[in-house]
This record gives sequence, C-alpha cells and structure tokens, in this order.
Amino acid sequence: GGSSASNNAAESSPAEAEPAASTPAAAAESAAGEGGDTIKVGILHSLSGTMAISEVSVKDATLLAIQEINANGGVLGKQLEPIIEDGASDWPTFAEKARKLIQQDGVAVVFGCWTSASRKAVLPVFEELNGLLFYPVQYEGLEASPNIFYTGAEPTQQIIPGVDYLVNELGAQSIYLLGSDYVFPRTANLIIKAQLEHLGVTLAGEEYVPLGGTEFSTIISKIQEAQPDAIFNTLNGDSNVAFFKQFKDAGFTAETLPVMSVSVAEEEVRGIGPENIAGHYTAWNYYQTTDTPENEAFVAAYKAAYGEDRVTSDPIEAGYFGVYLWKEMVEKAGSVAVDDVRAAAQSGEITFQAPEGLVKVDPENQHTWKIVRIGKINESGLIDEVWSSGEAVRPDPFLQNIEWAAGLAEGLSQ
Amino acid sequence: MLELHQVSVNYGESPILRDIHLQVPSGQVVCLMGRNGVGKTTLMKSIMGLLKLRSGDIHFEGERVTHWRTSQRARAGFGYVPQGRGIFPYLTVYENLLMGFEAAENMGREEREAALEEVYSLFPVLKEMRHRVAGTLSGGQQQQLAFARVLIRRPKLLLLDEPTEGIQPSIMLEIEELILALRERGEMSILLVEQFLDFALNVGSYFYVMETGAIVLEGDAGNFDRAAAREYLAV
Amino acid sequence: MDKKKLARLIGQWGSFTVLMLVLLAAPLFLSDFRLIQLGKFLTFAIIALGLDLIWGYGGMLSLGQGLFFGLGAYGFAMYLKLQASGGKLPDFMFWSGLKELPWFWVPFQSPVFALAAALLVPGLLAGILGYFVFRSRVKGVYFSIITQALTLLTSIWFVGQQAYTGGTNGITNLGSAQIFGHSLQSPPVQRGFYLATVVALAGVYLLCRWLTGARFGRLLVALRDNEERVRFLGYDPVRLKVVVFVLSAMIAALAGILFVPQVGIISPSSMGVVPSIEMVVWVAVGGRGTLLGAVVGALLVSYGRSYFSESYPDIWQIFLGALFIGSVLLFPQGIVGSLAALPQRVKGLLSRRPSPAGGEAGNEPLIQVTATHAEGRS
Amino acid sequence: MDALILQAFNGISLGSILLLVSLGLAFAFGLMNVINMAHGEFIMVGAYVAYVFQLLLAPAMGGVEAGLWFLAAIPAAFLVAALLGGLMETTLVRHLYGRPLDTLLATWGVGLILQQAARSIFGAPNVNVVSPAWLNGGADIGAGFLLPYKRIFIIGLVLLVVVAMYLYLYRTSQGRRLRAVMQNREMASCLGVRSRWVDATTFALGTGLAGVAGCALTLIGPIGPSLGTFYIVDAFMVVVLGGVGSLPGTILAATAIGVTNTVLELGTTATVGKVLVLLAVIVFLQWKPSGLAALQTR
Amino acid sequence: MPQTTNAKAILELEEVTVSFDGFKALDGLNFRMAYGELRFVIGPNGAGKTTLLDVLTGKTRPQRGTVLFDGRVNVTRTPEHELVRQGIARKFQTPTIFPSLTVYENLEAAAGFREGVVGLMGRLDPERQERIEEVLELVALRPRAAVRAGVLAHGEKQWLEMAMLLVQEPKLLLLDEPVAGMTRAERNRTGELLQAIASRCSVLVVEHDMEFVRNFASRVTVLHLGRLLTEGPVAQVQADPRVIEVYIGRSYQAEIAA
Ligand SMILES: Nc1ncnc2c1ncn2[C@@H]1O[C@H](COP(=O)(O)OP(=O)(O)OP(=O)(O)O)[C@@H](O)[C@H]1O
Ligand SMILES: Nc1ncnc2c1ncn2[C@@H]1O[C@H](COP(=O)(O)OP(=O)(O)OP(=O)(O)O)[C@@H](O)[C@H]1O
Ligand SMILES: NC(N)=O
Ligand SMILES: [Mg+2]
Ligand SMILES: [Mg+2]
Repeated sequence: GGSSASNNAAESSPAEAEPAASTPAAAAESAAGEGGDTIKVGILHSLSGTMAISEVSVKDATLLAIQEINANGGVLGKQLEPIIEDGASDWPTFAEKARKLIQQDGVAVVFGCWTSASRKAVLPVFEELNGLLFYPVQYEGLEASPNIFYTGAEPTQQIIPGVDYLVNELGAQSIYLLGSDYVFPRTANLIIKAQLEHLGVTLAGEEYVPLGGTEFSTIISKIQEAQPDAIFNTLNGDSNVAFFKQFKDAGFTAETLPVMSVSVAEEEVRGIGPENIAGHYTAWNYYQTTDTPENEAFVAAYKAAYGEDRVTSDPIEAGYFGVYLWKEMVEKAGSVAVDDVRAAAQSGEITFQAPEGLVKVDPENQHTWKIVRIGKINESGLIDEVWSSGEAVRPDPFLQNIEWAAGLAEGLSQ
Repeated sequence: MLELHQVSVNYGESPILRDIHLQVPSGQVVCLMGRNGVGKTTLMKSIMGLLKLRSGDIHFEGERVTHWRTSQRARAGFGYVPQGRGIFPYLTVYENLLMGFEAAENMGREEREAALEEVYSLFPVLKEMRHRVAGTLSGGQQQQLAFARVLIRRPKLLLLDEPTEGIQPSIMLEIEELILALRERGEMSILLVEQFLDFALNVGSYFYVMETGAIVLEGDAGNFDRAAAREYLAV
Repeated sequence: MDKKKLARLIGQWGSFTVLMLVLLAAPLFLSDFRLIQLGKFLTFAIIALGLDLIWGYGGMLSLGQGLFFGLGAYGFAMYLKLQASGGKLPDFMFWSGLKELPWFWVPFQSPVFALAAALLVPGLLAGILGYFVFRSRVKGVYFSIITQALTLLTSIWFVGQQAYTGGTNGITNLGSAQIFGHSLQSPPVQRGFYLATVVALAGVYLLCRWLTGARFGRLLVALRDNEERVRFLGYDPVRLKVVVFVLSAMIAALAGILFVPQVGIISPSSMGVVPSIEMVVWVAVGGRGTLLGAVVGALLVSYGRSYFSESYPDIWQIFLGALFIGSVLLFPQGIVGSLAALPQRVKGLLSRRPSPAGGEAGNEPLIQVTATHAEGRS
Repeated sequence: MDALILQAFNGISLGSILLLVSLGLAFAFGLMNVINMAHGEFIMVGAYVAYVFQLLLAPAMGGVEAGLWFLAAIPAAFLVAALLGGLMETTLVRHLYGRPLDTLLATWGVGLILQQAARSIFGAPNVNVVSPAWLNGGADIGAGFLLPYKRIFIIGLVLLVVVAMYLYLYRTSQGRRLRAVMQNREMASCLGVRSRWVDATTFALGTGLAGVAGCALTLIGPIGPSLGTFYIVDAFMVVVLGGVGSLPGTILAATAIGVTNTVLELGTTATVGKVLVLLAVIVFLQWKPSGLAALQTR
Repeated sequence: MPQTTNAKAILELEEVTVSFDGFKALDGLNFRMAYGELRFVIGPNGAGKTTLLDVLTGKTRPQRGTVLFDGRVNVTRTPEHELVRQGIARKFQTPTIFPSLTVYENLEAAAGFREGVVGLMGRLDPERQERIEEVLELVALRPRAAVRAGVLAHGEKQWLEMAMLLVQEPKLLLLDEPVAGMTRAERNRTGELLQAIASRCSVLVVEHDMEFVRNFASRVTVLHLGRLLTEGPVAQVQADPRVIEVYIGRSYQAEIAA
C-alpha cells in the first residue's frame, strides 16, 4: 500500500532554499539530505531503566520497518541509516540525546519516546532545532507541535471511547480511577471526570501511585470500600503487574469488577500473566489479533525477526508504521527537509495501509486518523476485539468537537 | 621454638624493622624491651602474620612459617594479646572467651570447660560479667578479657604486647605469678613486650632491647647488661 | 631555590590552570552540541566540588546533593518558565486545571528574587536539616540515609504536585525565555552560560581550595577522623558541620542554576535518589579529598557515560559498570588521588614494599557504618 | 472491624515484604560494613531463578499449577544468588574491606552490569511467573474481605528466615565467628578464624537472602531487569532505621514502616503516605540517632 | 546548687550517681579538689574512674547529684565543648588524636579552639604558634612535627594528645592513664611534667602504676564500686588494708615492705 505519495517530488526543493529556523538544523538537513547515499534517522527510546520494559520492543519494530524499507530500495533511492540512542528512562537525558541526534548526527527524523514526560522534554529541542519526531504512543492530548507527528492515539481515539464502553456496554454506573502519578494519567483523568459528569456516572474514587510502585494492598482495600462497578486504569509500566496480581488475590475477577486499561498491551499482559488479567478490557487501536492482511504480514515479519515468542502491540505497531508514514511524506516532498516533509503532510494526502488498517495523517494537527478498538484479554494472553469504531476516528487532540469538554479544553489548551 | 632470621619490615617506604634476629626457646619467657616507637608492636604483628616481611624468615618448631596466613599460625599454636586489647566489642564476655577456642580444634568439651573455669578463677570479674557486652567493660577489664581469651586455649607460643597496661596492681601480680608458673612448667614459650623493667626482669629468662628497628642488646638473666638496658630505655 | 618554588607552584596550580585554559577555549573547537554537553558536565563538576568539601574533607556523606541541586535548578527554572510563558499561565498549570498563578510563583517573575531564592532556599533547608541532624549527633550512614530520605521525599512530592511543579515532566519548554533581550537558546546566550559555568567552576574551586587550605579545612578533616575529640577540644561540631553542609548545598544549588538554562529542563528525576548517588560516584572515581579529583571524576564519568551510551546504546551500562569497578580496583584513592600517590608508589615498588596482610585497611571509614565501632574507648 | 483486620494484615504484610528485601542487606551492611548497592539486583536474580525453574522444571515437577517447582525454586534462588554473591566477594569486595565507599562504587557498577545482563539474557520486557494454584485465593474474613494466601505465605517465609537467621547468628559457633570477624577482623584471624572464608560465606548468605526475597516477590510483583531498583531504597531505610547491625531492630523497623505506611496511606493517598513515612523516618532518627535498636558500647 | 563552703574548690561533686541499665558505675560519689592540686585517683578495674572523668567532661550525664566546676559552672548542664572552653581538658584512656593530620596540625587544631568559623579561615596568631613550639619541645615531638599522626607509635600518640591539651592552657587537666605504655624514664619525665603543669593548673590523674603514684602524688583518692573508698596522702592510702585488699594486692605490699 501507500503509493499515493510516491515519486511526487515536483514541488520539492533543496533544504537550503527554505528559511530554516536555525543554522545547525539546516546543516543537519544538508548532511542528511545530500551527504552520501544514506539518510540518517534517529531512534530514541529508553533501552535501560524502568521504561526499557516497554520501549525496547518499539525500537525493535522501528528497526524492522527501516530494514524492510532498505530492502525495498530505501527512501528517495537512499538507504536509511538508523542511529540509536538510549533515553535511559530519564527525561533530561531524552532532551540531550534528541539534541545530539539532530545537531551532532544530523538525522532527518527521530522515531521515539514513550512517556509523555519524555515527549515533553524533547519537544522544545525539536522545535528549537526544527527537527522531526514520530511519537508512537497513546497520550493525553492537548498538544500539537509542528515538529511532531503523533502516530498513537489521543484521548478521543482511546480514553473517551474506553469510558463510553464501560458505561454503555458494561453498564457501569460508578467508576474508580487508578493511575500512575504523572502527567498522562492525571490529565487523562481530568478529561474522564468531565466525561463522567456528562454521562451522569459516579466517580467512585481516584488514586495515584508513584511510578514503579508495587504495593497495592491499601489501594485495593479502598477500592473494596468504594464498591465501584468498574475501574479505569491509567497505571503505566511495572505497577500494572503488581496491581493485577494483587487485585486477583484480593478476590476480584473481571466479572465482579472489570478493569479498563489504556497502557496494558499484549507485551504487558505477558508480564502480568494472562491468568491474572484475562477477562479485563483494554482500549487501543490495534491488537496482534487485528484481522487485516497487513497485520498478518507484520506479525509474521516481527516474529521472524525477533523470535516466535514475541508479541506485537499497539505502540509496537505505531512505532512500525510511523517509519512508513514518514517515507510517504518524504517521497511526496521529494526531500527529507523538515519543512518539506511537513508541507507534504499538510497536503492531507498522506496515508498508509498499516497493520491496524488505513491510517491517515491529519493535515491540521499531525495526528493520525485511527480506528478505535476495545479489546478483552483472553487466556492465551492475546486481546480479542469486542468493539470497534469501524472507521478511522478523526484526531481531535484539543477536544474541540466534544461538547462536554468545552470548558475543560479551554482551560487545558492554550 | 620460634626463630626470626634477618627479618625486615617496612611501612610504605619507611623501614621499621631491620635485620632482626630473635629466638624464643621452648618453654622460656623472652622479654622484648625498648622505648616508644622503636618497633616492638610491629615485630609482634609480623610474627603473627599481620604484616608481610620485606625480607627474612620466620621458623616455628622447625617449620618455615614466613608465608603462613595469620589464622594458620594461630592454629599452629600462636597466641597473641595485642596492644590495645582487640576485644570484640559487641560479643558478650563469654562469647569473647569462646572465640579463644577457635584455634583449638582438638580440645574436648570437658577440657574447654576446665580451661574456662581456670581463667574465671584467675580473673573473677570476667565470670561476674560474663553476660555483659564486652564493649561496656572498663579498660582494665577489657585487658583482662583479652589476656584470658588467649590463655584459655593454652597456646604453644604466647605473644604478649604490654599485657599489663591498664590492669590494677593486684591482678598484675597474679599475671606475674601466672607467667612464672607457666615458665616453671615449661609448656608454653612466651615473647613478652613490657615496659615495666622490674616486671620483665622478674619473669623473663632472656632479654632483648630494641632501638629504632634493630636489636641492640640481648642476654640471659645472667649476662644481661641491665645498666646498658636502662640507658637504652631512657629517653 | 626559586626554581623549587616555581616547581611547587606549577605542581599546585599547573593542572588547574591548564584545565581552565582548555575550558575557556572550548567554544572555539567544540560543536554546539558538545559545548552544551560540556557545560552540563561542568555544572556536575561544581556539584562534585561541594560534595567533596563535605564528604571528602568533612566525612559526611550527603546523599542529598541532588535535592539541593534540584531546588536551585527549579528556582531559576520558575523564572525562565514565567518568562517563556510571556505573561500567560505556564502550560503545565493549564493542563493540570489551575486557573491562575499560585502565589508563591508570583515573585519568581523577578530574576533577582528567583536567583536569590534558588541559592538561599537550598542553603536554608540544609541549615535547618543540618542543625537538627547534627545536634542530635546523627552520623555516618544515618546521616546519609536521612539526606536520602529527604531527597526521595521531595522528589516524590514534586511529582505529586503537578499543578505547581510540573510533576514528573518537571519544568521544560523554556525556549522562548528572553535573557537580556536574546532568546535563551540563541548561541550568544548559550555561550554566555557556558562561560559563566566555567567561571563559577573556577570560583567554587578556589573557594574550596581556600577553605580546605585554611585551618578550617584541617578541622573538617579532624571532624572526619574523630568528632568526639573535636568536641572535647572545645569546638562545637554542630556549628562547623552546619557551615560546610550549607555551603555544599549552596554550591549544588549554584550548579542547578547553571544547569537549567543550558539543558533546558529540570525534572524530579534529576534531583532524586539515583542522581544523588551518581554524584557520590563522581567524587569517588576522581578521588575524595582532592578537589581536582572531584572535577575530573565528574567530567570523566559523565563523558564515559555519554561515550558508552552513544557507542553501545543497547549495553552501555555494562561498560559503565566496568568503569566503576575498574577504577576502584586500579585507583583505590580515586584517579587523581592515586596519580598523586604514584611517584611514591613507584618508589615503593622499586624497593619491594610489603603491604599489610590482614584486612585492616585505611583508618578512615568514610561512612562510619557503625560509628560506635570506631569510637575510642574513653 | 473486618476492614480493620484487613488493614492490620496489610501493614504486617508490607512489613514482611520490607523485611524480606532488607534482611540480606542488613547482613552485608550491618555485619560487614559493606554497602551492597547491587542488593536489588540479587533480588532480581532470585526472581529470574523462579522464572527459569518455571520454564525448565515445572513440566517435570507436576506442572506449573502444582507449584512444586516453586518450592524448589526458593532454595535454588538462595543458592544461585549466594554463589553469585560469593563470587563477587572473592573477586571484588574482598579487596575493598575497610573501604566502604569503594564497595559502594564497585557494587553499584556490578548492579548496572547485572541489570544489563538480565536484559540481554531474558529480554527487556517483564516476564511472568505463574504462582502455584494452592496460593491462589485467600482466607475469608467476612464481608468479602480476603487475606490472600500469597501474602500469608510470604509472612510465613519471612518468619522462617528470621528464625533461621537468629539461630545461625546467635546460636551457632559459625554465627559467633561471623560476628567476631565483623567486629575485629584482624583479631579474629589472630585467634585462628579463617576470616576469608567467613567473609565469603557471610556475603553469600546476604545475597542468598536477597535471592529468596526475589523468588517470593514474584508472587505479587513484576519480574523484570529493573526489579531491584524498586526495593533498594526501602531496604536501606529499614536497615538504618532499625539500627545497623541489629537483627531485632531491622525486624522492628520493617514492621513499623509497613504498618505506618499502610495506615497513613489509608487516610491519604499513596504518594502522601509515602512522603509522610519518609518524614517520620527523618524525625525518628533525630530522636534516636542510631536507629531503633542501636547497639551500645561506650 | 551545692553550697560552696570552700571557695578554693575547683571541683565539687555531691552524691553523683551514674547507672547503666541498673548497674551503678558511680554510686553517690562525693569528691572535692582544690585549685592547683595534683590529685591522683586510683582504684580497681571497673571502679568508676573513667566514668568519673566522663561526668566531668559532660560525656556522661549522671542520674543524680551535682557537679560544680570553678565555683560557678554547673557541669551536668553544660555542653561538652563549652566545658572545654571553661577550662576542662581531658586525655582519653586510649590515645585519641586525628590520624590524618600531621602532629603540628593536630596541635594547631587544638590551639584554635576559641575561634569561630571566620577566625579559623585566618592564620593562627603568633602567640599560640609560639605556645605550640614550646609544647612540641616539652613533649619531644619536635622532630615528628610534620609526620602524619596516624603513624605514630602508641606512646608517641599519648604524648601528642597530652600536648594538644597543654596548648589549650586549661584550668583543670584530666588524664586517664597517661603513662600507659611508657618506659620508666618516660614515666618520670611525664611525672615531672605533671608537677610542673600543676603549678599553673589543677590536674587530676587516673593511674594504675603505683610506683608512678608514689613518686609524684601527694594526695590520692581511691574509688571502689563507684564510691569513695578512702582519700589521703600516698603513704596512708597504700597502707590502708582495704586498699590493699581490693587494689594493691598482698604480696605486692609484702614486696614493698621488704
Ligand atoms: N600504620 C603505620 N604506618 C606507618 N608507620 C607506622 C604505622 N604504625 C606504626 N608506624 C611506625 O612504626 C614505628 C614503630 O611503631 P610500633 O608501634 O611498632 O612501636 P612500639 O615499639 O610498639 O611503640 P610503643 O611502645 O609506643 O607501643 C613508629 O615509628 C611508628 O611511627
Ligand atoms: N555503657 C556502659 N554500660 C554498662 N556498663 C558500663 C558502661 N560504662 C561503664 N560501665 C561499667 O561501669 C564500671 C566502671 O567503669 P569505668 O570505665 O569507669 O572503670 P575504671 O575505673 O575506669 O576502670 P579501669 O581501671 O579498668 O579503666 C565498669 O564495671 C564498667 O563495666
Ligand atoms: N503517553 C504516556 N502513556 O505516557
Ligand atoms: Mg607498641
Ligand atoms: Mg578506665
């Protein structure tokens, strides 16, 4: 797929012709665009520290896409040369490495970051140096940087439908919010609370656990006292493992108290143990089980590259197709220069037949149009789709088209 | 019993002991004297294996022990009361004493109990305080403990570095008597560092005087030049 | 005679002078990225100097330097953030649901206030904590753990107060702040901060050198050796310790102030437990009690870290770990400490130096794990 | 009432977990003056031992559910971690006695290496250890409250370990020897103790205990390369609050922190609870500057 | 506050009791010492001598009793370092010095004890420097002045510690077994030194060496079980049968008689 933008290089011009924001970036672009027969691309994920458990696989997926592209002739006839840097689960390190990739290595684009905190840390660097970041993970929205393409979901494509599902399909009248103590869960919950109010659903409680926290006995007691109908879970990372193990031990099942998670994908399920989480729900845009020919090929390729026992997941998939989206843009622009690439995206014609289905880059906010899928975790550790939006949902990171969020979005956005 | 040949020891670059020849014949009490800082303690530590020799050899019962580890020497029969006591402050007095049996693998239970009673009678305060944590004892009590702990296993060679320091006169007398008795029985060889000349002359059978890392005077009870010794010991 | 004096002077000041000259000239030959990176490492070197003062000389192992560094950085970042927001509410306050600027943020609109607060708040905190801690004779590891607990507590607290502190994200996106009419990120401003850092490093180094060279410094060492004896010589150890603790805290805060504009972000992860331990590692690698060692250690470890992670992004931690182990085994007194002792050691080796055989090692327990063990029996 | 019992149980349970992760550290730290920054990584090693046992031995031992492999994994985790610890002692720590800070540095390095090694061997993502079927569920105390068997199991395991440790330290000659070496290594060897051997075994015991902790923690927590980092700071807090080198103090401190944390968290939030506990530790150390049960000599 | 019946007492203890977990190291001790006195305290191991010094320096706070120094300082209520500034200096039983500093620096540290942090940034005033030189001479450590104190031999450390106190010119000098580990010649020198010092300040010496005590003491206090057993001139004390029984030992007494 993805032929719509191929070889449409007519309007492209050399990077130097554009009034670039700063000289180093221009130098970088010239290095990347003209120097040699390769194009340098950066990969920036946590390969060490607590976030490595999630991010290493996304790096793998990104590399897979790069290899595929190279095997098929590269981009603009040039091979992609990946430069990998470790953000080490530390936000200032992310910022420094981003700077290094752009200024020192002169990469044309960076694929990377997982946590919103790391994205917020690198954002000013990308804007200052006019770099380009492809961000592959769902997040809390309220952001649209001209230097970032968001290939994961924003709230209307994941969180809001997730809450809707709990209320409409499972009939939850009282919902407990549980999250890690950082920006994504806190902001997501602000949105959810407005939504609950709109839906007339009771907020049974709201709890945050320090990132990496592994002790849930007291919180589970509190949940027990609150007696909610469902839990909306924005925990991230290792805490999920501890929570689901201890949740089950306290006697809860998916039947008595379902949990909707937005940061638990196939890989996390394996760490938690399917026996501990089967029956609970997730909201994503992609599952390994998603039934498309592209996905079949992708899963096969991923397993062939990294081992039969590996699983794919939404962020892995987003990390994968992000490279292809960029390729589409570059080929449409006929240049890897950031401004050209952005201009290509603004054409509104950038699409790619991704494993999750056709994704399209929104020309206004540089997020992707995505199908929303609610899934139910099964005994084998995979996730079965139980509900789907059917067609791709238009990204709306500032919740502008959602009535009940009007006051909220005003306050939240600038 | 114990022989040192041309033993030299350095601390860092500074030589502390130079070409020491010294013998402790079986069953004898040999006294080592010398002013502060001449290297007596250093010599004791070297014999015990706590310091490596720069050169020279140490023989014990005819065997070359120069490269033996400290614990090996202890097991071979070396017993050491260091200057500054070296008790285990958080063990009880009783446990400290039991540590004395470490090197005495072949002592039977009864034998051990008898030995315990023996030191208790020598140092009654230890019996009284046997359940106290040793670090809370007074200075002299700790010194008694260190002494008792070594005696208890009846070492073949006893190295005493100023064992009477801080001990009350009456107990010093008992220690003196004990050393004399041991000498009488001839079953233990003793190398004693002692500042009390009278005490040393009383119990010793052979004498060495050190001066800045070297032996400068020696002799047995008969031919030892006491006047010269006093000279060396004066500042 | 004169020659000797000159040689001594070179020995004492030579490496420092050379280092300073190289650092001042760095903008001429380093790329923009490397220069900013070096600037960051130099702020680390400043922290290391303060830590060396309190730990290498005074024997108090503070695991709270990250906290003081962080507070300094936050203080200045608050000013920059307000600047960058151009009169509007800072972005993170918006998305945390705040409607107006919290009262304690208001005075940070003034750069003078912000700088003063960034220096004084950490100093004050160290003073209060130090007073109580030292007064109740908390020592050794207990001191280390208390400072660590305070660090942990503050970083958790900062994460939890997202509306006021930016939460885990910290304070970032300072790009549009203006310094003397130039954008924060413009090369002249960045260069200015770099040079300011070099100057600050030199200043702190000279200050520490002066302090440790004076009798005050020797009293610090005396405190490390035997605090009881110091007390029974008629000094009030509490006062002496508080003074160095406050000083080292303010040095760390100064480093924080210089860190923020160059790196462009401060977050709780930079002021937590792990960075505080890494600060100790810098000093240990370079050599405790040798001020130059602190600087060298901070630079070397930071460069090692950066080099390894650039060269082997997947497994660089193995190399970094090996670096620590290697430096401990090869340079028991730290790199600078061991190099300084090298001539002597070579001489010693030539004369077949014996070494103490037993486990009894140096008589300076840096952490007096059981303070009572070491204590003299009165 | 039931809620109260549950909360008390939660406190004790958290205390037992804290105790489990800090016992090994207390060993190395309190007895040997060695600050083992790699302690958390030895916990991780224990957890991965359980994982490997599940992968390789569970089929042969009546299947994953039967959990026999898990019972076997506990001593195995002890042995593996102890062996690794012994190796580390003889090759590295040995050269650093009396230089506690250097041990900090070196063991910090070892920790980094172990973490990365785990990532390279087992992959970066978390792995799962399925708990034995007989540890699922819990004792019903009415009103829908359950005391999870896994937590009861951990409490029992901790009790067992503590008793064993006590007996070893205070009732065997090996234990006395160990304490003697730690208090005065030179003198102990003068009395004939082979202090090298004692050092190696002591250190190995400490890391072995960390291994046991890791194995037990697979029941309730994540298993990944950075597992150790979650527990290390808490473990230090416990050891120091208890008074370095004091077994009863460590027990008391772990329980106190566990119960306090649970109570405070119930009234506030997890974050505030944690902050308050840390504050309490700081204030407490003001009052008792050498921990809860500091050893007294003069 | 105890009534100061004798204005000339530099030290006055009344009913001082110190107990450790019920064990009474000092048990209602009454003790007085006059200005300019060179007082010896003897007694069996564990009698409470070191504990007495601990009380006088504020290291141990008694459960009961009052301690008055110089007719005005309430010792039990004064911080340790303040007591030193008031003029009580103490030598510990095991030599306590700063091993990382040189001998000279040790003395310098001792000499600056009245200065604040700011003062410590400057040089030591010449007067005190002179005093250090004087004391170095006195204790014969002059050739060792630049040596790291950690490498000194035991006896040298003893001397160094004493020197550190001397540069402080205290009013009351407390010495715990100062001649332990010294040769007789050195003991005599120390004794003479003490007598010389006693002209300028009061000295309280704890010692076990009876020969040393006989040679240099005039008035001797004997402690036993934390109480005052007897007090008086040397000859009288060492003839006291109780002292012989608990402390000196019979045969020794016989030896002396012979
Ligand atoms: N650790 C050390 N490093 C360097 N030199 C040392 C060390 N220990 C002792 N010395 C030096 O070695 C010399 C001999 O010391 P040693 O302790 O053996 O003397 P000594 O004869 O036992 O004296 P004393 O009668 O005072 O106990 C002294 O000059 C001392 O300065
Ligand atoms: N912290 C403590 N805990 C328990 N007992 C103690 C403590 N400190 C001292 N003691 C006891 O108090 C008694 C008096 O001790 P002190 O050190 O004052 O004796 P001393 O007269 O100095 O003896 P020595 O002549 O042996 O130095 C001793 O029996 C000692 O064991
Ligand atoms: N965007 C997230 N999951 O932090
Ligand atoms: Mg000696
Ligand atoms: Mg005493």
